[in-house]
Amino acid sequence: MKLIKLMAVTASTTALMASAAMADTTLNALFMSQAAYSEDNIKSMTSAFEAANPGTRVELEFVPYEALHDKIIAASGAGDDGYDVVLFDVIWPAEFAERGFLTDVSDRVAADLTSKIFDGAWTTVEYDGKRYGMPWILDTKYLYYNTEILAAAGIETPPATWQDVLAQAKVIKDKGLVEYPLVWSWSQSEAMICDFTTLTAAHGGVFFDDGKPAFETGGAKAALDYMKTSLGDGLTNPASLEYFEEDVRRVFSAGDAAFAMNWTYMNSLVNDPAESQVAGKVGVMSAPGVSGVSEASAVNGSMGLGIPANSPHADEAWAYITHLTNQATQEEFATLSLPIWKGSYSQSAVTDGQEDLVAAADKSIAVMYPRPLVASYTEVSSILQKHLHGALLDQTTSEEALGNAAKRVARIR
Amino acid sequence: MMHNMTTHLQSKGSTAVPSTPILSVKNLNKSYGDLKILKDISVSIKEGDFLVLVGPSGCGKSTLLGCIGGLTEVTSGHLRIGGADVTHTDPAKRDIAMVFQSYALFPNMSVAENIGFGLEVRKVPKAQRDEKIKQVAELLKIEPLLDRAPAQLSGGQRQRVAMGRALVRDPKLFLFDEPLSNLDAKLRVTMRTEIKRLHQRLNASIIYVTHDQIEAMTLATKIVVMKDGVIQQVGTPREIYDTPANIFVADFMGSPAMNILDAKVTMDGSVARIEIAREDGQPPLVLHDPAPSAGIVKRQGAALKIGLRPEALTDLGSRAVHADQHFDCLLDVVEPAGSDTFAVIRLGGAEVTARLHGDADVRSGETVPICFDVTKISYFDPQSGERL
Amino acid sequence: MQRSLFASIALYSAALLLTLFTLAPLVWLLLMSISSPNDLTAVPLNWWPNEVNLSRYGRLMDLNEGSGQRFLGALRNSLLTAGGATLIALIVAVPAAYAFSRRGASLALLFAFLATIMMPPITYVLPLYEIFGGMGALNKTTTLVIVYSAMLLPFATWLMKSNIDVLPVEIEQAAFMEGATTAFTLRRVVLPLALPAIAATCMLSFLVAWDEFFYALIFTSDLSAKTLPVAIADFSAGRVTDYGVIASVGVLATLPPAILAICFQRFIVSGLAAGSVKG
Amino acid sequence: MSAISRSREKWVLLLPAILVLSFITVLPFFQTLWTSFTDAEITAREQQVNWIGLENYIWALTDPDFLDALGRTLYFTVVSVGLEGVLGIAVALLLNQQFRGRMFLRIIIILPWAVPTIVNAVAWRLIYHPDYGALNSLLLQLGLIDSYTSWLGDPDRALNMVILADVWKNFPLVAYIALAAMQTIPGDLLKAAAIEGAGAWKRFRSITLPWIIGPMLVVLILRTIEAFRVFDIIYVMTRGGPSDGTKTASFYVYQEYFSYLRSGSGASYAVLVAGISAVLILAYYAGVRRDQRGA
Repeated sequence: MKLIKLMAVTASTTALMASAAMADTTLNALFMSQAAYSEDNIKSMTSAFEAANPGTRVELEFVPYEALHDKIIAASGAGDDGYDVVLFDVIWPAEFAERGFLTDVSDRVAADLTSKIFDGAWTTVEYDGKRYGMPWILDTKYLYYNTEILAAAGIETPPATWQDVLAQAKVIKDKGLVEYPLVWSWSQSEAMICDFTTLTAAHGGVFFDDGKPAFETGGAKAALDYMKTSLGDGLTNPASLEYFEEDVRRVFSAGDAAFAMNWTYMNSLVNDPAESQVAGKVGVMSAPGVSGVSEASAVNGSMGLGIPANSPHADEAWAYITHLTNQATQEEFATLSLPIWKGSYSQSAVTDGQEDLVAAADKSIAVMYPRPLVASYTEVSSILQKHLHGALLDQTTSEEALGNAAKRVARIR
Repeated sequence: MMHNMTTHLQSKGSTAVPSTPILSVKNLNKSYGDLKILKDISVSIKEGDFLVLVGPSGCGKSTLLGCIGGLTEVTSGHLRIGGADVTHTDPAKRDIAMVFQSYALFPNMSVAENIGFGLEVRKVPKAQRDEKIKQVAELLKIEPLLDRAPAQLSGGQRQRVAMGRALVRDPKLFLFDEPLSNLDAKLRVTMRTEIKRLHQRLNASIIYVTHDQIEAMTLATKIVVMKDGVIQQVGTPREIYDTPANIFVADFMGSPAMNILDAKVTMDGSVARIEIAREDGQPPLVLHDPAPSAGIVKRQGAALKIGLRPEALTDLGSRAVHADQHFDCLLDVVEPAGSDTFAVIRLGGAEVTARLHGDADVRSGETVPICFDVTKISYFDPQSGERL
Repeated sequence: MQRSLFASIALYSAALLLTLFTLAPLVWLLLMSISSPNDLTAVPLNWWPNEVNLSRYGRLMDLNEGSGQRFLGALRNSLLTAGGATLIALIVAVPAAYAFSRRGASLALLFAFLATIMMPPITYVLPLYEIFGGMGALNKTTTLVIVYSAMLLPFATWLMKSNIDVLPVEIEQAAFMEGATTAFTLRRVVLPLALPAIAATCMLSFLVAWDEFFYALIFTSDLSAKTLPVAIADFSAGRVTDYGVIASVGVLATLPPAILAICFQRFIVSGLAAGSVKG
Repeated sequence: MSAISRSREKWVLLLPAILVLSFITVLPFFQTLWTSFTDAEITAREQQVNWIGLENYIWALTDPDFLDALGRTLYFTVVSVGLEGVLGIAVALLLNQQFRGRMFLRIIIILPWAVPTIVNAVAWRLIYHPDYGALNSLLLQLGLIDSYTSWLGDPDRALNMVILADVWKNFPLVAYIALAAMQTIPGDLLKAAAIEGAGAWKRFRSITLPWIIGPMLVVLILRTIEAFRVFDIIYVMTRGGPSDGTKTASFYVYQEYFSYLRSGSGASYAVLVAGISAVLILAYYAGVRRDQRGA
C-alpha cells in the first residue's frame, strides 16, 4: 500500500516537473565551487538573466573542480536530464571535442568578438579550428606576498626572479617571522600541475616536443628541482602537499605564509577583513621569471562555458552563456575573476581598487603558458601528478620521477 | 445445540456410499534421493474408523501422515479421500484437518481467531464464524479462553484449541500427529480418554500417529504397525495383540513385551510338542499345543521362535486352565507392580517375563510353579521373523 | 565470581578507553558544528567552544538564503531513495526468502544472489549507466531506488531466509491445512511471526542505502536527485572555509541512521545474529 | 500441494527477485565482461567497437600502476578487516563482562557504525587536518609530537590513517556479531572449563573462539567484500593521493572509466577486481574452515 503511495508521489512529482518543463525552459548549469566567481556571484548573474528572459529558469549545480571533468562525462549519458551549460577547463576541449561531448558553437560566436577578447581566452574554447563555447574565466596564477612580513624582514622590493623568492623566503624563515614562508597547492591534483607549469614556463621548459614527452630534462626538470629545493630547505610549507587552492588562501589569510601562488579570486578575498587577517597587507604580482630565461611566468588557467551535446535547449543555453560572458556582466563582477574582454581593463569598474592585480594580469596574460593540448590530457596530467608528487615526497629523485612519468606517458593507449 | 452440532458433524459422512473407503492409500512410495522413507504402502479406512499409525521413531509414520495431509509430496502411488484422487491435491482442497504435535497454534492470533482461521480463509461471514467457534469451544470446554493468546495457555488447553481448530470445519478426515506427546503423563491419559469420547460422539474418521503402543491400543479401531517404511501389520487392536504378524509387531505392541524364545517343535500326532531349553543343565521344559496352526506341521522338527505374552505365564492361583502344563521355575527378579507382579525367568536363551497375581507372595531366587497357557502361543520363523 | 582489584581496574580502564575511542570523533564533530570559526582555527585547538554557534544549522534549514535547498533537497532524495529501495527490496525479498526457506528453492540460487553483491559495484556501473542513460533515466530518484533495491535484495533475502528457517514450520503447515493459500499464509502467519526479522532487515537495508555513494555519484547530477552522501562530498570539497559547516552537515546526516540504530538496536543485532549464526 | 503447482509457486515467489537481479546485476555483469574484450570508449559519437581479445587483460596485468593499486587494496582489506576482527572480538569480550555502565557502552558502540561512510570520511579528514586537525592538537597537547604533522601527506601513512578511520566505523558491527555469538555459549561450558583449571586465554582459545568463529566468518567475509571495493572514503579523504598512495582498485577503475573514458579497458580492470574479490572470499572461507576443523 505504502509502495503504491510512494510511486504515486514519485509519479506526480515527475509529472509536475514535466509540466513545468512544458511551460518554461529549465536549464541545468554546472559550475565549480572554488576559485574564480563565487556561488553568490553566479547566482546574481543568473537572477539577472532570468529577469531578462522570463520563461527560462536556470538550476545551478556546483561541484568541486576535482569532480567537474568526471561529472560532465557522467552527465553526458543523461540525455535530457543532463546539463545544458557546463563550465570546462582549458585543458579539456581537445578531449570533449573529439568525443563529441560539446556542441560546436563556431557559428553562434559573432565574428567581431574575436578581436575584442584576449587570444589566451580564446584558446580555452578552441580545438582544431572550431569553437566549443565562450571563454568566461580568464585566469592565471599570481604570486601573492605579505607586505607586512616582507617589510619586517627588511625586504624592500618583491622578488624579481624565482631565485629571489627562495632567497627572500630564507631571510624570512631565518628571522622566524613565519615557519614556512611559501605555500602552494601541491596536493596530488591539477592544482599542482598548474604551479609546475608556471615554473616550467619560467625555466623555459616544454612538455612535449614533436608529440613526444620532453619534460624529463631542461626547464621542466629545473622546475621540479626548484619545488623540491624549496621543500627540502624548509621554505615551503610541507602541508602544501595536501593543499588545494582554498587551503593556500586560508594559510595566507591567517598570516602564516609570506608568499603564495594562487588564482585571481584570492586577491579580493585576502583583502576582505571578514575573510582574512592580512587584509590590506597583500601584494600581488605576476609570477616571476628566471634570470636569463624569462621575465615573468604564468599558466593558462582559463575556463570556458559550453553546451553539452545532449542538451535539448541549446538556444536558451547559448543565451545564458552569452549573458554570463558579456562585457557588462564580467565588469560588474570583476573582483574574483577578471574579464576576457580587452576593453575591460581600461574601465574603472574593473581596475578600481585592484590596480596592482590588473597590472599583474596585463603582464601575465601576455606570457600565459598552456598545458599540453592533447586529447589524453587528463591522463597525462594524472601521470605527472603521481610522479611529481612522489618526487616532492622524496620518494624518488627528479630524474627518476620525470623519466618514469615520460615512460608512462609514452605508453598511453 | 450440542445435539445439532453433533448431527451436523455426522451428516456429511452418512451421505457417503458405505462401501467407499474414506481414505485409501495405494502403493505409496516416498523417497528422498536414494533414501526410501515409505515403501509400497497400501491401507484404507472406512468412515468412522480411528486408524492409528504406530511404530518406532523413523519408521515413516509421520511421513505417511504428511503424505495423506498433502504436506509431503509423494514419490509414487495414489491417495484417495472420499473416493476422489487427491494424490497431487493441495492440502487445502483435501477436506481434512490436522492436529500437530506442537499444536502449531498461530501465536499472533487469539484462541478464537485460531479456531476460526479455516473459516476466515473460506470467507465464512463473521457471525456464522463466531457461532461455530462458540459451539466448538463449548464442546471442548474452552469457552473462557477464547480471547487469550496461545502463549497464555497451558499445554492441555493448547491441545484443545488445536483440536478445536480441526473440528470447526467439519472435515472428512482428521489427522493427529502425536498430539499427546508434549503433555505430562497424567494429562496424557485424560486427553486420551477425551479424544476417544470425541471420536465416539462425532463418529469422525481419524488417522492418528503415535509411537506409544498403549495409545494405539486404547484409541484405535484399526492399527497400522510400521517399521522402516514398511507396513508390518494392519488389524484391530485385538488382532494385533493376539496374533502379531511377526516378531517385530509382537515385541513392539504390548507392555511388557511379548516373550520370544527359542524352541524346538515336533509333531506328536496332531499335538505340537514344544521343547524349550533351560539353563543349568536342567532338563528341557516341554509344552504341548493341542491345536497348533497349520504352518507348524510343515516345520516340525525345526528350531522355531515362539512368542508368549507375559499373561500366558502365570502363577497357579485361581486361573489354572491348563494345570497340567506347569513347571517349577526359578524367579530371577521379582517386580511387584501393584495390580500385577512381574517375574523374570531364564528360559530358551532369553529373559522371560511372567505376569503373576498382584498379591502373589514370591521373592527373587524362589522357585515357584509357573502355568503356561499354550493356547496363546505364537510361532515365528526364526529367520524371517514371520508368523507361522 | 569475585574479581581481583587489578582485574577491575583493567576492566574499567578498557571500558573507558573504548568509550573515548568510540565517542571522541562524534563529540568532536558535534563540537565543531557549534564552535565559532575562530575556535576551530586556533592552534592548538580550543576544545570547548567559547560560545555556542548554531547559525550553521539555521543556514542548512533555511530554504531561501542559506544552503537549505541543497541540504534539504539532498535529505529528501536520500529519504526517498533509501526508503523506497528498502520497501521494494523487502517486498521482493520476503517471497524469495520464503521460496528458499520453505519451497525448496535451490540454495545454489541463493548463493548466486549473494554472489551479485560480492562483485564490486564498479563491475555493474558502466552498463547500468548506459542502460539508464539510453532510457533517459539518469539523474532520477527512481533509478537509484531500482539500483539500490537490487543492491539490498540479496542480503535482505538471505537475512529473511535465515530468520524464516527458524520459525516453526508446522504453524505454516497448519495454515495450509486450514486451506490458506501461500499468499494468505505469508501475510497472516509468516509475516507477523517474522516481524522482528523484518524490522531488522528494514533497518539494515535502510542504513546501507542511506550510506551508498558510488552509484549516486555517477547517476545523479543535480539537486533533483543527488543524495546526501554526494551532496556532502561536494560540500566538503568546495569553497568552504568554515569547517563547522561541514561538521554540521555531517551531524545532520548522521542523525537519522543513528536514531534508527539506537532505537532498533535489539532488532538489528538479533536479526544479524540469526542471519550469521545460521549462516 | 502438488509437485507441479508447488514448484511453479516457488518460481512465482522467486520471479521478482530474479528479474530485479538479472536486470540490475547479472546482465550488466555480462555486458562488462563482453566490453572487457573490446576497445570500447565513452564517447558521444558513433563508435566502432572492435573485439580485441585479451589485449585489455594483458595490458592491465602489465600495468604496474594497476598492480600497485591492487596491492594497496589488498593491504587495505587485510589490515582493516584484520583489525576490525581483533578489535571487534576484544570489545565483545569486554562487553560480555559484568560491569557498571555496560548497557550504556553496548548502546553507544553502535554509533560509529551508524555514521554514513561519507560523513566518516569527512569527519576524519577534519580530524587529520594538517593545520587545525584535532589529532594534531591532541597529540601536541599531550606532548606526543613536537609540531603539527601532515597525516595524509605521506603515501604510506595516509593509507594507514584511512584504515584507522575505516576501522573506527566498522568495528562495532564485528563486535556486535561476536557478542551475540558469545552470548549463546552455555555458561556451564565456561564454568566447567574454569573448574577444570583452564585459564582465561585457554578458555578463549578452546571454547569461545571456536564457538563464535562461524558467525565471525560471515561478518568478516561481509567486511572483506566491502573493504575490497573501497571507494567512497578514498574519494572524500584523499582522492587517491598522495602520490597515488591511497589509490585503490575501485578508484583506479573509476578513473579508467570516467577520467580516461576507456570503457573496454576499464571493464577488464573491473572484471579482474571482481575476480580477485571472489578468490579472496573463497580463500578466506577455505582457510577458516580448515582452521575450524583443526581446532
